[in-house]
Amino acid sequence: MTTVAVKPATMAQALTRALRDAMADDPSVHVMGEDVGTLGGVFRVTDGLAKEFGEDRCTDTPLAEAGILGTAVGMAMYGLRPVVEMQFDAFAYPAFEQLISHVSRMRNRTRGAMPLPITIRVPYGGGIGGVEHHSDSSEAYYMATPGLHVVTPATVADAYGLLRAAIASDDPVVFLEPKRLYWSKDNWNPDAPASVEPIGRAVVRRPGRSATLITYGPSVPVCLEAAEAAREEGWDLEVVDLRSLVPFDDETVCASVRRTGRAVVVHESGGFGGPGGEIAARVTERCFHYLEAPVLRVAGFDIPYPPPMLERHHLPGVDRILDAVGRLQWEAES
Amino acid sequence: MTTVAVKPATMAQALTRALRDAMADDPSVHVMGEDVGTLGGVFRVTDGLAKEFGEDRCTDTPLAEAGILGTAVGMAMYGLRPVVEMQFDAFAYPAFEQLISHVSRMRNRTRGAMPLPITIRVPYGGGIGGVEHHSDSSEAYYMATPGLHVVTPATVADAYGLLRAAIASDDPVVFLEPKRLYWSKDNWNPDAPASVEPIGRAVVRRPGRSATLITYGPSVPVCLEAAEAAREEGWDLEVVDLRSLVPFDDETVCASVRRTGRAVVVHESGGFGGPGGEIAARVTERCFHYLEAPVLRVAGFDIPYPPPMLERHHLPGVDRILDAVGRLQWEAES
Amino acid sequence: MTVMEQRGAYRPSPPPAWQPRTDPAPLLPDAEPYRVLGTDAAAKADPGLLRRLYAELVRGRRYNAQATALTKQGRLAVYPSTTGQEACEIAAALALQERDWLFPSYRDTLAAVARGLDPVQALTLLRGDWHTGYDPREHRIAPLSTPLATQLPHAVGLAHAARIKGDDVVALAMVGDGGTSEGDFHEALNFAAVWQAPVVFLVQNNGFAISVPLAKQTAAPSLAHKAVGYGMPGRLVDGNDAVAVHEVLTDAVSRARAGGGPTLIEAITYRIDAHTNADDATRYRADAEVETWRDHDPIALLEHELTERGLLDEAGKQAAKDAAEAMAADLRERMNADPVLDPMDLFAHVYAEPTPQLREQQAQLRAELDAEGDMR
Amino acid sequence: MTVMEQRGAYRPSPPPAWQPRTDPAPLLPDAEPYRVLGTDAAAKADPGLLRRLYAELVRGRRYNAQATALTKQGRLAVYPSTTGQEACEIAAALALQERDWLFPSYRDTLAAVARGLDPVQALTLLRGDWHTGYDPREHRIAPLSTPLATQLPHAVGLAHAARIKGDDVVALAMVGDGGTSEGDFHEALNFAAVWQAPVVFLVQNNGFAISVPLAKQTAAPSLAHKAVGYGMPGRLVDGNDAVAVHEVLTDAVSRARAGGGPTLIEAITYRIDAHTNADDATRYRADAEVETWRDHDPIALLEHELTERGLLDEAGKQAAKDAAEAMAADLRERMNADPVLDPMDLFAHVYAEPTPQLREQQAQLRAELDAEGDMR
Ligand SMILES: Cc1ncc(C[n+]2csc(CCOP(=O)(O)OP(=O)(O)O)c2C)c(N)n1
Ligand SMILES: Cc1ncc(C[n+]2csc(CCOP(=O)(O)OP(=O)(O)O)c2C)c(N)n1
Ligand SMILES: [Mg+2]
Ligand SMILES: [Mg+2]
Repeated sequence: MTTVAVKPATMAQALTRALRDAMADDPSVHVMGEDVGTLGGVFRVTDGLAKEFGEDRCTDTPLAEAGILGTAVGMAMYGLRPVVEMQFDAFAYPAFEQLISHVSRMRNRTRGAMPLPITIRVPYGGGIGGVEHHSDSSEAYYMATPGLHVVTPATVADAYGLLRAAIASDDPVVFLEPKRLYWSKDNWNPDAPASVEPIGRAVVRRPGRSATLITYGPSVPVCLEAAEAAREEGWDLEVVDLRSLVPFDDETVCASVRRTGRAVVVHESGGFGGPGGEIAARVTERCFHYLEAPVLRVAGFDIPYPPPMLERHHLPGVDRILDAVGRLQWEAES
Repeated sequence: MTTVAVKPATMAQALTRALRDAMADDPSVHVMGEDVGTLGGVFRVTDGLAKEFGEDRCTDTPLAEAGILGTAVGMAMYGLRPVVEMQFDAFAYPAFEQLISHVSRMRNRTRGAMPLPITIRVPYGGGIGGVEHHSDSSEAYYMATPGLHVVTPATVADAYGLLRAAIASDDPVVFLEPKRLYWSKDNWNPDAPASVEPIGRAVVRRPGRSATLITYGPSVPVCLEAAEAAREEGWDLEVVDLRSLVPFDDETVCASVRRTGRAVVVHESGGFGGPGGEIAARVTERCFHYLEAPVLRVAGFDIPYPPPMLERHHLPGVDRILDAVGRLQWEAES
Repeated sequence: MTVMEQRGAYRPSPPPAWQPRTDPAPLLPDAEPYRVLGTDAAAKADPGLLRRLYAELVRGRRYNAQATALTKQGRLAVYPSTTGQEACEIAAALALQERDWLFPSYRDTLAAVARGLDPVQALTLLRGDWHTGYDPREHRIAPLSTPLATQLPHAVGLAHAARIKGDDVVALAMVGDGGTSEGDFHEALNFAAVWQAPVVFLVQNNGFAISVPLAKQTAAPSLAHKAVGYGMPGRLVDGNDAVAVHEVLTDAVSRARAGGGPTLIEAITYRIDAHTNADDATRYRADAEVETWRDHDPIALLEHELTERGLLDEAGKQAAKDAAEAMAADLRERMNADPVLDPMDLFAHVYAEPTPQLREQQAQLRAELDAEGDMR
Repeated sequence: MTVMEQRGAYRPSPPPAWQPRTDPAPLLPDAEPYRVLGTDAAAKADPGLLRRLYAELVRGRRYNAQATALTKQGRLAVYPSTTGQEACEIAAALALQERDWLFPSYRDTLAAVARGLDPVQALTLLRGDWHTGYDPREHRIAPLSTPLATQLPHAVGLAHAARIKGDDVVALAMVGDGGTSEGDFHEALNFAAVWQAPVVFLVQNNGFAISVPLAKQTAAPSLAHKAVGYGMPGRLVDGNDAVAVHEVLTDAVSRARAGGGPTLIEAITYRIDAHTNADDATRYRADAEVETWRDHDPIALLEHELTERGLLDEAGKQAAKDAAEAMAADLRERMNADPVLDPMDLFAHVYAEPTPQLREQQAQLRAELDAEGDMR
């Protein structure tokens, strides 16, 4: 077998390919949103789709997010499979009523007669120097809404695999794309056959024995970095990438925590009322007697997302993670 | 001192009086919303205000929640103190963008130059046989939004005291009114001078030694009932009424849990991603070594609010609470 | 060099992009609501249609009365009546072909029933039973929409999807006067016009949004005047004139089907009953106002025309009444039973497959129910 | 007895509630955008106004160029230019009295600057510094609004509050053509009309919402045709004709101040630069289109008029240019420093008093910063 040198692809490119493959495989897949057509989206994720599949399949809509999601509901009711792009996290808020009151409930409301296979792509999170409203981590809102799947990739391969799965899902999926990883690369071959990742499975990104870092999306690379740095302190950290916040993979997470006995949840979203509370609480419920210390959280502060010049103080970084690991009551050990 | 027989007032009446007193004390207080004027609101909480203070002070708005909250923002920018009524929990969702992107952030955005003293009254929760969209517990969304206070009364006296405090606050307050307690009564005298309750303080509604029930709003009476029932099982339960979800009173809650060593969080809202996760996580972080068992949660199921004929299966009741208390690892004791 | 010198002298001309995109005149509604009954045009109305409408209106009114009675008997949790608005409800149903879709608001169970839906199924939600009592795809009736105006973009999306798929399906979306104030109304109409989607918007202006009269809802000359702002025709019609509503709707539906794009129709009508059985309308309107509308009753208007033209005799009236009574008796009887709901359904349809979390909760409830069963 | 018999015979009449509430005709915009420059009316324009507008436009263009240059030097995170739209921005500022309020969209820093705001303060947000660089109350300029159209209801509420308080204050709210599609646009206009609030809505139709051309945004004859649907006048104006825009705005502001209610103004203009420095406009529009608009440049139009009337000579041009250069040099210099932000401000203004939770976080950051300091 000859190995061909793989030119690394970015996460944005993997997402584009996922959309293209899904559209090619299934004529009912329709992409819609602001600037997704001619321009190819402000992050160029839909680049080329309007040209390849026509404007009916990749549509520049009027500028109105409730209208975008609301018409997508109607399209799904008629058997299409809309993939909606919200231009930035905070610009998904106008569509909140459609999302909560209809998208998440239509299947249930109709006892299964009317599922809504809609994928809602939301570029989210900070770290890109964006001005106000361009860096929100809004996952807590989606997690608290029964009927939605909430998925977020941290690697190029997952970006492809999970987006394919989201589009294939017969349920609505909020697909959170970590903005600052759009240009991240790894050795994923954009031309080789690629696999669809099932939704709902976490993955151990780095095995370790001392403690578990539970994280997702933009914080995964930060945790991996922290885990490397922790070796100096003598800690061997395991990093679990949740990939799916709903459904939540209790099995993988709890297996890791039971093994290590200690855990820190890491995310960018504000701490209070954020995803970490749920995660810490459920891990504690399930692993109480394995825990040497309380499950700690490292999160963004409980503040509106800060201006670019201050965002580095807000984002959970390696130091804050190591600090939390240090507070996992290691004295008890010795 | 002679005691006069007090005719009991309902929570709805206490709220009406709070609005009336606030309007009388401060001409900048304006009430606005759908049907709040001539009709006095669908729950009659604003009954008589339009007549007493005129339609400019208590205004029937057009039917558009984003418009209601958005114009309230402008009114607050000009120095008024709007009290907005959202007719039902789920009908606050159209105003979500205004709430998240402006109401919660205007003070911060302007470095304190432009506070928004807006009170947003939201009748919430189930148990009243309401059809779809009339029984949501949406507090998780508000809790996850920095810049908002989130307050909810459980008694008639608190309904008055906390609503007065909310209106007097220079910050936006989401004031959650438990619908099914609107007609609850206690010995609060609607004619006597009444006190304003500071926002941010939890209160021990029932002292106990075996375990702490941490709860708020519509679940407070249920927890008190459960505590009574628990006496038969030999448990002496403490009931903490949070009253304010933001700010959170860690002190009162943790003091209780440290005393009892066991805790159950009880709320109607869905469990996953709901308030209970945050509460359990922060109590565990702060009281780990005092805990005999993990902090458990009794919550609504992770489903869209069910139809009236099924809601009793969804709502946390006495049995489910006692069941959770029973799982607090009492064996370890003996 | 200044900007002008750079470019040489020229005579300032209008902005280059300016060419009016559509002629506004044909999009504006007439000054008076369109009427047929009581005008010379009535003579041309098809007797078959008149008779059909009459029978349906009589049945519709009886349906409203019966449903309201069911709330008093505790058999319905709540009922928003369309007494006085039957012409709109019925015409909405009759203007559609079988393959078309109806998007009702929470008030429009009668339109669904007139389309052929079993009244018991139509009332499932209001009974406190499951949220939607029928398969929307089977009947091409979207679930009753409680959040106001949110169903309008759904109708647009569905109509658009049908057109993309090459099906000549039309969507008719119903909304109240109050609902026109919501952002979703605006966004839906705009998408519909830009996409030239085959959708018809029917606004029943019944004078009130719960207690709020139209004058506090809008300052527009009419709600139909909103249409020109989207680039679609706006039509104003007497909503109590069943023949006129039917004609205007049928025209709009045909136009949409033929690729002519959307239409906004405002039907002027009146809600004779309170907002729902739980409402007390005397708090916000005078009985005298209600009385003036009783003189413009949709059934009376039709009866007048039918009688004048000798198309309706006592026997005919009796027949319509008997049919309505039969429907009411059947409805009463079938609503008189407690529906059996399976609590385990709470978890069955949240997702295609319950999540592991829901499975745990399902097991918990199962155990509780079993224990309850044991205790009985 | 049937309904009709109960009530006695009558001739069906129109629905009793029907009386058109306002005459639509005066609310409709003219077929052609209003123009002054290049028409006979130009001769009547006040020379002082023409000169003032000219100086401001030249300065405004220079401001746009300088701000764009600052993005290349990394001194601004992003800049949405109003090159080509200066007439609208300037006229918006000049039409207001000092006590009036301006509600700018994210693009409208120039309007704020023309109102007298220090450009460095106006650019604070875009610099990556704190979200709002000025005290809105001091300048009566609301924070730049990034979420589109959300500032419009704020303007309505503020104007309404002022009227309630008896102050004759007017609010001018600015929005783009794309922003008119948002629900908030609709709700704001409706509230304004129902409340007869003293507010003026200025839509700058610059042809695009990022890459999306107007034809994909609306099918309306013009955006000004939306006004009639709310019951307010709609005005169409050549947005590159500074005199015309100023006149139309001034009229609307006076009308609002006098209690005449709100106005919707659509100004036809064009965004000469890309959406922002980060955008590549060649992906969605041809250079030739941009060129046709250069021939209708707002500065050239004014220059033509001033020159024809002998109101502008080379010295005058030079003076305007010099003043603009001075502003640019000052801006460049002051933007060339790194602003000093205090990280502890992150917690200071979330609430009037930090919550106990924020106090803990504040202490954490304080400790981190101190440790960092120690390490240096
Ligand atoms: C988004 C939303 N806000 C508020 C409500 C509560 N509500 C139910 S009916 C109603 C009035 C509706 O008036 P209109 O649109 O004129 O319809 P009608 O009741 O007259 O048929 C209101 C405010 C709702 N259902 N949805
Ligand atoms: C609610 C919302 N959705 C999306 C965006 C992203 N966005 C920023 S500018 C823009 C286009 C705005 O177009 P227009 O209203 O015509 O104003 P212009 O940029 O032409 O001044 C978009 C889509 C936003 N800022 N707010
Ligand atoms: Mg109505
Ligand atoms: Mg534009």
